[in-house]
Amino acid sequence: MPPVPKNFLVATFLDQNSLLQAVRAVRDRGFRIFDVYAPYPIHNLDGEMGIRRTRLPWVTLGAGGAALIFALLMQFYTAIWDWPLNVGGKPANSTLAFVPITFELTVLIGGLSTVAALFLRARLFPGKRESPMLHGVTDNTFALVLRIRDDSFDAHLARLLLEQSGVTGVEEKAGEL
Amino acid sequence: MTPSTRAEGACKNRKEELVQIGQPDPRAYWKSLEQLHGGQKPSAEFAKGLPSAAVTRTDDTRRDFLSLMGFTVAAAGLAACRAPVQQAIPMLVGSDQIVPGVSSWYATTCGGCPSSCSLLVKQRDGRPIKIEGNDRSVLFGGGTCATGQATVLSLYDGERLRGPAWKGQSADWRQIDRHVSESLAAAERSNREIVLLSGTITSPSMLEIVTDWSKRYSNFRHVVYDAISLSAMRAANEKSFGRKLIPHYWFDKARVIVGIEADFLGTWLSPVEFARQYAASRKPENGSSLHVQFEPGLSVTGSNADVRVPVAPSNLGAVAVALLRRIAQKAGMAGFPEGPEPLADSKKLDAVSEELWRHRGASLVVSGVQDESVQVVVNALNAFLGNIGKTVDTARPSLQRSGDDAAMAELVERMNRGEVHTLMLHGVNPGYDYADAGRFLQGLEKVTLSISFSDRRDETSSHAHVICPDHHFLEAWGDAEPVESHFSLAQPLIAPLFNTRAAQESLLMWLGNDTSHYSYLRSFWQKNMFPHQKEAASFDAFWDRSLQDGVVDFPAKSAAPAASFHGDWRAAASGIIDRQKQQPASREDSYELHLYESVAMRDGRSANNPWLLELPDPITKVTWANFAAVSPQLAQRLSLSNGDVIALKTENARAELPVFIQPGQENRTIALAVGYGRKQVGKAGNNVGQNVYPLAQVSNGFRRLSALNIALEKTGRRVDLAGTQTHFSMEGRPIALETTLADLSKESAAGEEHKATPTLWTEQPQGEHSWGMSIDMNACTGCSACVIACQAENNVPVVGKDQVQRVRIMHWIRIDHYYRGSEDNPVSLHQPMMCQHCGHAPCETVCPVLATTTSSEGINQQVYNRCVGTRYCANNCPYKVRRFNWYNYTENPKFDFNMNSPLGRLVLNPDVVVRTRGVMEKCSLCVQRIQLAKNIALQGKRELVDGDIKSACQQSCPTQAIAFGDLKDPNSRVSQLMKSQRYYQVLEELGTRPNVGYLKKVRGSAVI
Amino acid sequence: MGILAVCLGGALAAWGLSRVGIHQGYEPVQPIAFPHKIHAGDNKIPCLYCHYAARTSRHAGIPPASVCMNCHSLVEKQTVEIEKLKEAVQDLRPIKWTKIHNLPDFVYFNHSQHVLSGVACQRCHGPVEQMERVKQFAPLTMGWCLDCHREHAHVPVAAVPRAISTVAKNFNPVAGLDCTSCHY
Amino acid sequence: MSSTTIATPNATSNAPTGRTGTIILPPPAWVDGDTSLQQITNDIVRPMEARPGKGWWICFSLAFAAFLNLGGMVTYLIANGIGVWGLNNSVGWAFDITNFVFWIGIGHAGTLISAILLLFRQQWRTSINRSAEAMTIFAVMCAGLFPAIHMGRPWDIFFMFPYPNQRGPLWVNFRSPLVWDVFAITTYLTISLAFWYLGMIPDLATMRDRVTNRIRKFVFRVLSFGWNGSQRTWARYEVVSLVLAGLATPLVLSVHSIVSMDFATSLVPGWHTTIFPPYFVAGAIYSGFGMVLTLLILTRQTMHLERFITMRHLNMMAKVTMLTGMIVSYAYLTEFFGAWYGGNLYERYHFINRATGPYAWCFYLMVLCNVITPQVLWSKRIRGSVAALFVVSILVNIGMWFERFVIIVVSLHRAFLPSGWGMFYPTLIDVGVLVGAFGMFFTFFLLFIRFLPMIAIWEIKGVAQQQAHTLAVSAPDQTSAARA
Repeated sequence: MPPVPKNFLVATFLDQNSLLQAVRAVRDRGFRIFDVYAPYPIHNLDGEMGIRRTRLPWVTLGAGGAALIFALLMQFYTAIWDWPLNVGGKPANSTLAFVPITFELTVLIGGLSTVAALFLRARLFPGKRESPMLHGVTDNTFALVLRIRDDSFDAHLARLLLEQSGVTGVEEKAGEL
Repeated sequence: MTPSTRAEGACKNRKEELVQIGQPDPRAYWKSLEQLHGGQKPSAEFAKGLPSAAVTRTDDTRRDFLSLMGFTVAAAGLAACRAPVQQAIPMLVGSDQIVPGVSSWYATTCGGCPSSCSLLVKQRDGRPIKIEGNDRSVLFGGGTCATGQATVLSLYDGERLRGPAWKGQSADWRQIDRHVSESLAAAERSNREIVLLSGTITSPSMLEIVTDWSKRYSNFRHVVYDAISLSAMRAANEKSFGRKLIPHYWFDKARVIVGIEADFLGTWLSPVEFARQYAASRKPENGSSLHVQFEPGLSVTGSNADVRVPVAPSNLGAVAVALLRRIAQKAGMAGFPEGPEPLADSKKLDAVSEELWRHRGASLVVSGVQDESVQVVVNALNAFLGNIGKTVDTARPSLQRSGDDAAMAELVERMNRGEVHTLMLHGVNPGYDYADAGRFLQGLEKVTLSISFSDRRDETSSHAHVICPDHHFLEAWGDAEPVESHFSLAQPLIAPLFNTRAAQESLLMWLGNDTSHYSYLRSFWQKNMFPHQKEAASFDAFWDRSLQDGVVDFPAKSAAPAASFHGDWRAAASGIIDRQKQQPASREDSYELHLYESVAMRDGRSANNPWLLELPDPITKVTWANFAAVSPQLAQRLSLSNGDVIALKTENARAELPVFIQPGQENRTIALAVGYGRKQVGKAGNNVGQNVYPLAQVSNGFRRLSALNIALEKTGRRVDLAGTQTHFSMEGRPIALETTLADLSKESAAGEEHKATPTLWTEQPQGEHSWGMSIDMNACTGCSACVIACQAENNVPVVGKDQVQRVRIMHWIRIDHYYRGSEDNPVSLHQPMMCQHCGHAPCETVCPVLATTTSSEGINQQVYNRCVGTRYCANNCPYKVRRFNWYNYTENPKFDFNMNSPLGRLVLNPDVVVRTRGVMEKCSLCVQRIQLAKNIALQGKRELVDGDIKSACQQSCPTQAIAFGDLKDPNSRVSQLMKSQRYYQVLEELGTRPNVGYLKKVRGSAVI
Repeated sequence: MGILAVCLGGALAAWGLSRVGIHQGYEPVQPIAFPHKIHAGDNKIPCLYCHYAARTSRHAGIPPASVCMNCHSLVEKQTVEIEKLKEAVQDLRPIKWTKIHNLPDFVYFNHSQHVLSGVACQRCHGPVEQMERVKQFAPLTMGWCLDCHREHAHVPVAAVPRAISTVAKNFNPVAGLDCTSCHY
Repeated sequence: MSSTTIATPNATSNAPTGRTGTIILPPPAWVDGDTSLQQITNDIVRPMEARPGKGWWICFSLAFAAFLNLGGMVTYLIANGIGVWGLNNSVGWAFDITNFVFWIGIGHAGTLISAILLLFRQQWRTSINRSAEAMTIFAVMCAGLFPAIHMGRPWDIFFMFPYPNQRGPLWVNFRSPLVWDVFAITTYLTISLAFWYLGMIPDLATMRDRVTNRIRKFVFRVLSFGWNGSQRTWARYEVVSLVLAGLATPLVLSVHSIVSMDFATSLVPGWHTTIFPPYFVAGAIYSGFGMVLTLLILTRQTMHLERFITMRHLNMMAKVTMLTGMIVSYAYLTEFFGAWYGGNLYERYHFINRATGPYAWCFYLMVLCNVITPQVLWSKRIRGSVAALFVVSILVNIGMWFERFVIIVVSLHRAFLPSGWGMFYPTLIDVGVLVGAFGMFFTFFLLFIRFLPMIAIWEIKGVAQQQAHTLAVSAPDQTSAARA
C-alpha cells in the first residue's frame, strides 16, 4: 500500500485565545485557512478567518414566500374556486380566516427549508462519519487546519507560526475533511 | 330477504337466518305479506333499512383503511382486494303491490288505547314503520299522540309470545281449540259462568261477537274493566240523563273551559281529539277562549290553562259545588245546600262563574273525578249553563270508555266464590293494575279455565291456563266506533310476525264459527254499515272506499234532541258538602295522594316500549321512572330534595318513590303516575318505577285516582331521576316569549313585521326553495307526540336511563318547559326545540371537515359519514340541539333496546341512515321527506306545492302547532305565519338567522 | 437510487390508497350466466322492461323470475342456463344474484329520480347491452357522481339519450349539489 | 435583572471591556465552579454515562406505569366510544380539551426560552434551553394526543387535512379554528423539533466522540450528522439558529392565539371574547415556566447539576413566572369587567355563575393558584428557596389546569338556553387519561435526561469561556462575590 500523501496540517490548541492568535498569525502571512474546528462557535473568528456572511436567510425568505403564496392559493382554490360551500352563510372568500393557516405554513416551510438548506450546504447528513484527524474538537480542543495543496505551501513557515502561538501539537495528516 | 349491507360473519349469518321463512327459529320473522303468502321473496336492496345499516358499512370503510395502514409498496396490490360479496335476491313472482323501496300507506285504527284514533300507517317493503294520523278523520284530524306513535315499535317487541301456550307450555292452535271447546262444553253443563273480561271495546264487530256469545251461552257475561275508568261518570250520567254514557265533548265550541282534574290534553278520554278542538278554541286570532283548571298536580292540561288553581283531591268536589252554587243562583235555582267555600280566594270562583255564565251555551265544565256526586254536580253545571247539546254531546256519546268498576268488583267476588268457570281476559291486566290485584289473582286460581289473549306473559296472563296471543293491531283486521256513528276501519299492515291469532277469530272459533275474522268483519259491515249509506252502489265499492279512507261517518243513529238533565243535583251537592264536613281535620303529617296517567306510560299497557320509557314527561322532563311530585313548600318543610326516596302508606299499601319537587303542586298532595313498576312486561320495562295502583282508594264502588290520609316518611335512600331538563327557569332571558291578547291587538294596529337581523355578509346563492318551519307556542300543548314521531321517522336511538342521567338523550326534538312566576303556582310555557336551521349557523363555521353546511334550500345539513366527531358544533350551538353518538347505539348489548335485536331493527326507516358512534346528528327537517316529495312531484311531472311535504313532527301534531314549508313561496302556510305579529326567532340577536321561527304564546285576558 | 425507490414507493402507495373502496371493473360470476348482450343488445329489450322498479323506486331492482318467464315460457330455445332459471321457478327457490354496483349505506341513491330526469342507464352502468357478463363500469366514487351533478347543476340533462320517453318535454330537473341530495 | 446588569457587555462583542472607562459591574456568572471545557463536558454528560440512580428509577417506574395506563385508557376509549368520558350534550368538551390547552401551554415556555430569549440575548437561557425545548416537544406531543383521541372517530383523522381526494374533491373548512389548530400544532411541533434537534447536533457529536460502546457510537454517529465543529458550519449554524428563533417567536405567539381562537371565535358566553389571544399566551408562558421550574428543580436536585442550573437561573424564572402570573390575573379581571360593562345578559350570567355556580370551587382554586400564589414571588427569600419555588411551580401547574377547566366546562355547562344546561362529572377514564398524559410526558422527559445531553454543552462552553474571559479582564476580584 503506497503511503497516503499527508494533505492537511492540523494544529491543535487548548484555549480560544491561542487559537485566535494563531489564526491571525497565519492569515497575516498569507496562508489560507482551510477551516477551524472548535467545540463552540467563536464569535469573532469569522472575520479573522475571512468567512463571508452566509446567504442561508435568503433560503428562508424564498421558501417562506413560496409557502405563503402556496397557502393562500390553496385556500383560495379550495374554498372559493373548487367547491364553494355555504358555511354558516359566510362569504366563500373569508380571507381573514385564511390568515392563520397562511402564517403557519409560511413558518413551517420557511423553517424546514432553512434547516434543510443548512444540512445541504454544510454537507451534514445522518450517518456521515467523523474525521479521525480532529480528535477532541467536540470536547475541549480547538483545531486550525491548513491544507497542504502543492509545493507553494510553505509547511515549515506554517509550523513555525503556529508553534509560536501556543499550539499543543502540529501534525501533518492525511484524510478527508 | 337480502343482506344488502356489506355484512360479514355473524352479522350476515343472522340475516341469513332471517331469510328462512317458516322455520321454527324464533328469530325468523316475516318481512312482508308476500313472504308469508305464496313463498315470494320481495326483492333485494333494502339498503339502509335492514338491521345494521350504515354502521357496518362505515366499519367496512374503516376496515379497508386499517388493513392498509400496514402497507408498504404492496398497497397497490391491496387496493384490488374486494369488499365481501353482497347478494341480491329478487322475488320469484313479482307483485304489483310491492315495489322494493317504495312506501305505501294504509289506513287503520290505533290500538294503543281505547281512544281508537284513525291512522295512516307507512309500510315499506312489507313492514309498517311509521304511524301517522289519518287526516280524513273528522274526529282526530290527522294528529296522533305519543303512545300512538310508539305503537309501531310494540309490534316489533321481542317479548311478544311466539305462539299460544297451554299451561305454560307452547302448544298449537288446534290443541288449544280442542281443550277450550271441551272446557266450554263443561262450563255450559255446569251452572258456573263464562266471563269475558275485557277492556273497553270500541269495535262494533267485536261487540257483535260478544253478543253472539251471550246468545250461544246463557251463562255468558261480559265485564268491561278499565284500569283508568270513567265508571263514576257513566253512573252519574245514567242518573242525570237516563243513559249510561260518556258524552262527547266539543272543546272547540267552548269559549270558557273549566277543567276539574281532567287532563284532557294529555291522557283523558280522547286527548288527540280534544287537543285539536282545544287548539281551535284557543286561536288568538279569534280571541282565545278562557281555560280555568282546578287540579292537584300540574298536568299537561293545567300547564296550558289561563288560570290554574291547585286544589287537593278531597276538595275538588267542593270546588264543583261552589261553582254550581253560584251558577244556580244566577240561573235562579233555589234550595242550594249551604257549605263552606273551598278556596281561600273565593273571588276567583266568582269570576270563573261569572265568565261561565256570560258564555252560557258556549262553555264547558269537565271533570275526571271518579265520584258520582261530583259528576252529577258537573252535569248540573253544564245543564244550567245550557251546554248540553252544544259543547256536551249526549246524543252522539263517546264510546271510548265503558269500564264498569262495580261489575269488575262483583266479578272478583264471584271468582273468589268459585262461581266463574271460564274466564277470558282480553286487553286487561288486572293482575297488575287492579286495586286489589292479589284478590283478583286469588280468584283466578279458582277459575276452572282462564284464557288470556295477552301478547306476552304479563302479571295476569302468566297465571292463566291458556294464553292465546292476539295480533298486534297492525297485524289485524278490525273496526272501531270511538264516538257513536263515527267508524274507523283497521287493516293489517304486515302478516303476523308470530304464530298469533286475532282474539276475535279465537272467540268465533270457540263459538263453533270457523269463518275468518276478516270475512266476519266484512259481513258485519255489509249487514250493518252498508245499508246506511247511499254513495256506493255495491258493497265491494263501499268496502274498498271505506278501507282506503279508513273512516266512515254516519249521521247520529237517533236524531233525539239533547238529553235533558234530571239529576238530583241538590242531593249530590249536599252529599259532597257532608262528606267534606265529615272529613277529619287534616293532620299535619297526613297527606293526600293524586294518581294520574303519565303521557308516556298511560295506564301501563305499553310499559315495554323503550321509546315511551324514554319519552320525557311533558311537565317534569323525567324519563324512565315515576316519582312522587311534591310541592316546593312541602319539600322545604320536610327538607326533601329531588331524588330522596319517600315511603307513602295507605291503610293497605305502601310505595317508595323518589321525590320530584314540582312547582304548582298542591301543597298537601303528592302526585304519582300510574303505569310504572311492572314486573312482567319485558326487559326494557320491568321494574321501571313503582306500581302505585294499589294506593288508589275505592269509594262508593268506584276506584278513585286519589287517596286521603296518607302517611309519608323518609327512607334516607336516594334514587337519581333521569331528567332531560333540569333547569326550568328562563333566567330572564328572552327565549320563549309570550304576549297578551290585549297587547296583540295593540301591536296589530302598529303592524310591524318581523325583520331578519342585519348582516355584513352578502347573501349566499339560494336554490329554488327555502325550507322553513314555524312553531306556534300558543297551540303547542306539550303533548310530546312529535318527539316520538321524530324518533320513529329518523331512527333516533334509545339510550337508557343511565345515559339520560348523563345528559345524553338523543331526541332530535325536545319540548322545553319553562316556568314563570311563583313556585307555588307558576305559569308554564312549552317550547319545542330542534335544530333551528340557521342561515348563519354557528355550528357550520367551526366544523373542520365541512360535515355541516347550509344547503341551497336553507337546510343545515349534517353529513354523518363526513363527521369526525369533534363536537365543536354542539358546543357552539346556542340552542344545544345537536346530538352526539357517544356510543354505538345499534347492535350494542350495552344498549339492549329495540336497535339491539334484529326484530326491533325492523322498525328502522330505510330512508334514513342509522348513525354510527362518534358522529353528530340532529334534526334534518326530515330531508328524506323533502326528497321524496320532490321525487313524487317529478314522477307526477308537476311542481311542488305547499303541503306536499310534512315533517314527521308536524304530521303528528294534533294541534297543528308546527308548520313547515317553502319560505320562498309567499302563499305557503309557513310564509303566512312568518308575517304574524307573534312571529319571532329564538336568540335571533345572536345573528344566527334561523329558518325556524316561533309564534309567541298568548295569555288570555286577565279577567281572573 | 434510494430516493427514486422512495418516490416510486410513495407514488404507488398513494395510488393504492386512492383506490381503496373502489371496485371499478368488478365482474363476478353470477348463478345464472345471464347475457345482457343478447337481451338488451341483440334483442333490444328496453332496460326498464325488466328493471321496471327503476321508474318508481330508489332501487332499480332485479326482475322477479316471473318477469323472465314472461318470455321464456314462450321462447322455445333451451340452454343450460335457462334450465337453471326454470328449475328455480319450479322449486320456488329464489335466485341469489351477486350484487355488482354497491354504494355505501350512507349514500342515498334514487334510481327513479335519475331515470325520470333523463339520465341514461349507460351513463353509470356503461354499455351493458354489449356486456356478456356485467361488470362495474364506473368507479362510483363521490367525485364521479359530482362530475355529472356539476355538469347538470344548472343545465338539465338533455344531451344524453332519454332512458324514458314519458318525461315531460318542458320539465327539466337539474342535479342537486347539496350534501343532503345524497346524504341523510 | 437590571440590578445585576447595568451594562453587561454584549455577548458577541470582543471589545475589551473597561477600555472606554465606563464603570462596569461584573456580569452575572451563569456557570459556577470550574469552567474548563473538559470539566463542563464531563459534568454534563455524567448522568448519561453513570447508571441511573434510585430516584430516577422510582420516577421512571411511576411515569411509565401512568404511560401504560394511558395506553390502556386510550385503547378502551377508542374501542368503546367517547361515552366512556363524562362528556354530554351540554358539555361537549371537558378534560380532553382542558388537557390539550394545558399541554400546549406548557410547551410555550420552551420556545420562549429557546427562541425569544435567544433573540433578546439572555445568556441565562443556555443552561435550561435544551431541557425546556425537550419539555416543549413532549408537551406538544401530549397536547397533540388529545385532539386526536377526543374525536368521535379518530380513525378518520385524515379528513382534517386538505389532501386531494375522490369526494369531489371535498376539502376542509379553512374557517374552522380546529383546522387552524391542526396546522398550528403540526407547525409548532415540527419547528420545535427541528430547533431542538439542530441545537443538539454538536452535543450529539460530542457524545459520539466520547462513547466507546459500538452500538452507542453508531447511534450517535447517525444522529450527529457527521458534525465536526467546523467554524464555517458554526457560522451558518448560528445564523440558522437565529432565523429559526425569529420564526419560532411569532409562531409561539400564534399557536396559543390560535388555540384561544377555538374559544374566542365561538359564541359561547365565556368563550366569545377578544382578549383571549394575549390572555392565553400569557397564561401559556406562565404555566410553561411553572412546569420548567418543576422539571429543573427536580433534575437539578436529582442529577446534581447545581453548577449549571444555579439559584440565579431559578430566580430569573421565578420573576418571569410572577410577571406572567400578573398578566393572567389582569386578564381575569378584564373578563369580569368586560362582562359587567358589556351588559350582555348571557355573558353576565356566565361570570356570576363562574364565581357562584356549582363549579365555583374550581374558579376559586384557579384564583388562589394563579392570582395569589405568584404574589409570594415578590419576596427575594422565596425566590431563593428551592423548596418554596417547587411548591409554587406545582401550584401554578394546578392553577393553570383549572383555568382551562373553568373556561371550557363552566362556559359550556350553562350556555344560552337553560333547558340545555347540564353538569359535567369526570369518569375514571377522564382522570386516567389526565394522569396518563402526565405519565407520557414524564416518561419521555426522564428518558431524555438519561439518554441525551440535557444541557446544551456547547452553549455552556461558550458562555463559560466568555464568563471566564470577562471576569478576568474586568474585575477578577469580584468573581467570588458574584458567586456568593
